[in-house]
Amino acid sequence: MNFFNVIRWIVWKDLVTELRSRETISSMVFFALIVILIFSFSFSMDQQAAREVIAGIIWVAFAFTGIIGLGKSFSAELQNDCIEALQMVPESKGAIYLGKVAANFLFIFVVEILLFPMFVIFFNLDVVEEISLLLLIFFLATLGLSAVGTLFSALTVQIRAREVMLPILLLPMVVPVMIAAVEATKGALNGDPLPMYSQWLELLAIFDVIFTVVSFWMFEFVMDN
Amino acid sequence: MTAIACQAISKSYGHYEVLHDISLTIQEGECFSLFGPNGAGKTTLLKILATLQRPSEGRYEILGLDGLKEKETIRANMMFLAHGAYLYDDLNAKENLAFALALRGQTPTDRDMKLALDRVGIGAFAEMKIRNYSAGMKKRLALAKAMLAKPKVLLLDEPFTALDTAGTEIMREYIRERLSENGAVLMSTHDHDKARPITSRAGMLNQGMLKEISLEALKSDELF
Amino acid sequence: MIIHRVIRKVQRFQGWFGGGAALCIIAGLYIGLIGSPPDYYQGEVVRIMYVHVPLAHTSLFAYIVLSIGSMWYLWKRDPIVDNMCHAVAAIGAIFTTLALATGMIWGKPTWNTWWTWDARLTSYTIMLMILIGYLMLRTFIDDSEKEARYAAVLAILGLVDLPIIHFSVEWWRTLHQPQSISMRGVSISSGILIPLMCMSIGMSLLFSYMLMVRTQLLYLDRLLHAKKGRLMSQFHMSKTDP
Amino acid sequence: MGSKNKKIGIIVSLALVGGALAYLALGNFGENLVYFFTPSEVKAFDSGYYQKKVRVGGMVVEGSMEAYADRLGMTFELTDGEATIPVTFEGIPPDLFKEGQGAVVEGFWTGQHKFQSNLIMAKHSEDYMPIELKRAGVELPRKDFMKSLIQ
Repeated sequence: MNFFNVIRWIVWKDLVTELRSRETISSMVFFALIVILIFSFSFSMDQQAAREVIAGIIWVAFAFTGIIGLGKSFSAELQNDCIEALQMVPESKGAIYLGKVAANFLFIFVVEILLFPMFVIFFNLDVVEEISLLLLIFFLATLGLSAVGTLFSALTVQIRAREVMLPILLLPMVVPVMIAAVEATKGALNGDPLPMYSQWLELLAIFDVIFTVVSFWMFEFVMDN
Repeated sequence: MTAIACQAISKSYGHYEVLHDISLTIQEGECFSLFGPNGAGKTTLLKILATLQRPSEGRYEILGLDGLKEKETIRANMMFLAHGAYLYDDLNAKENLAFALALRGQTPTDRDMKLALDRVGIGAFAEMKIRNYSAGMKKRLALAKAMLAKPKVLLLDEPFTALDTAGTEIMREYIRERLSENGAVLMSTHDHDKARPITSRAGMLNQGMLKEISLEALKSDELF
Repeated sequence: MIIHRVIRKVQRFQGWFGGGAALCIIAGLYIGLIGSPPDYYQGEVVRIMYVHVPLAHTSLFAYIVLSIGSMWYLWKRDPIVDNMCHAVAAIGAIFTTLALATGMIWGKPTWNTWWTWDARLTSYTIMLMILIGYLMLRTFIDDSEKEARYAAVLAILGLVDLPIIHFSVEWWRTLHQPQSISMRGVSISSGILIPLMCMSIGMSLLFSYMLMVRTQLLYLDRLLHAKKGRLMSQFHMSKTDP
Repeated sequence: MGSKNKKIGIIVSLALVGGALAYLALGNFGENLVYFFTPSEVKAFDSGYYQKKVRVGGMVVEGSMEAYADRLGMTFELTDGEATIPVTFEGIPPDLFKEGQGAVVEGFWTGQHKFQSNLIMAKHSEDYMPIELKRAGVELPRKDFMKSLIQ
């Protein structure tokens, strides 16, 4: 079926161009490293104090880094007006949406995996036991971020002041993701028993489902007149 | 059969009306050339017919399909060679062709792609990244894409810019081939010398208004 | 189209809405600030409620109107519905800001805090941010059809988001007191209820009046632009035509 | 997308969103997402909650308020009708903080089963009535505070 072919080709194209240019991931990683360094300069903390705020710091860094990647996702389509070719695809625009979400999710998730050891080193975290749980939290929250972010990336890239408008529109929408991700990460880093914060994971999953579906249908109106 | 029919199309951006009350009919096997000074609204009209923009007023049909409702079927049978070549800088020529056609639901074989690239004269650069291509080579690659797609309706925005004499001849030959297979072509250009040999009808777009002109008038330079 | 007929019918009574709003708000303010007794627990501070509660209700209503209008626009693509959405977003942003400000002034003497990230406060703040983003977005697009489409998408996403935000902060048991008038009955005595009702009706009428005037304004503005563009291009045409 | 595939898409979407919403509404996990805990819940806290900043809401027990003689602050008791916990508070309480009224306090539940707080927020109910009526003993149809505590 062509619908799934389009998804596959979009993911293939984004991965191949990224592997050849390495623009998105390298700029994301270096940006995030700077954010981490600035945070660790501005709070010189002992381990106990770090526990209270580290979850927030992690997600602020990941959200800003994610916005860089999401912005690049569609601004790359502006070269040679490629976005018009995507608009003229004789197929539901949802296929392009799903392909882009998959690629964006992959980029942001890879960057998070690369960066997390930096947090562990700079803030002296002890994470060995909770690592699989943390990965699950990262997975769910990143999915939510890219589900909404891909839609807004496609929307803002077609207007003026696009670099400013992407965070202005996106961040208020992902407030639930940020709250739930911070609370769950805090719980996992504290070593709390899972039932104390499992509802945040459930909330993340529910957000992912609802927003992927709604953005899937709304993408049609963003890419097509 | 009518390939393109638009009725009373208007388009405005904020204070400015770019297109005013455009009506135009193009039959299958016809090549309509659209002339006009810069900023006359040629590209806007093409983008509306390419289903990229919605007109502020009016409606249009392509191959008898409503342009506001049956966009997906129209797109499958139409190709728009725009000012931007729709190519990715980090992919090579073959990958660009494969990707663009896959989005249209077509899967050309490696041999087909090689043939098309040879035909437009860039077969030797098939494995080279587009980033290093010149503007004329990009235009030729876009033409190769259209050759593989074989659309019933072809929209061309300034098809001869950046092309050398040989490239212009390849482009014209391709347009003749589409016309002989009962396709319809609408192109915007300001180069009447290059366009005249293939034009069946012509129109002048000025300040958003369209006026049809005779082929004889094309030959005299008064209009331009 | 039916919406045009409805608008034309309702607009005949526009003056009644404005007059009614003025009457109700003047009466409500007089009874509320001078005529009504202080509350047994909060004392004089309770009078802020006469402004805060109607503002909060109206701004929530404004967002509901905005999201229904946005869905309608995406469905029917009727430009006047988009004018209505644009109008309601601007008015809604003003009402939401005022509701938050009066809420803070009420919160300090009663709760002992200007602000807390309680469910209702958080969702109202995000609602204001979405409305401001909505109004900003509209200024950055030249093509009015695209502007209407994108704005509608943003409003619908906000509609889905706001309940989840409300939920993700706290589900129940919040610092904010529950609604006084609900299915379970009325828990306000009549001396306080009368000015509150007066103000609520007045504020809703004021909102409707502002909405009508502003929708009309945006609609006429659009017609004017179209006319102007047409005249300009005809003028140029007559100059260049041999 | 053909109209048949579109139909499948709509059905799948509705099923997914419907399922998520149903889980949200019917699942009981909302119970844990509270702005404040009740005294009964605080009493049942295990050691995982010690030294964590939490908020507790309840009624201030009549006659339990005792101000410190030497410094700012006081002790009082907070109840939800079933359990009662002792609270120590340092600072200046709000004007509306009175015995027999609702309050939300922020602080730590210590291992010695005392609540240490440094922020009191007065919670008022959704009941409004003039002071004369209250003095005359008129009661509103429902009990004042508890209904806004447990909806």
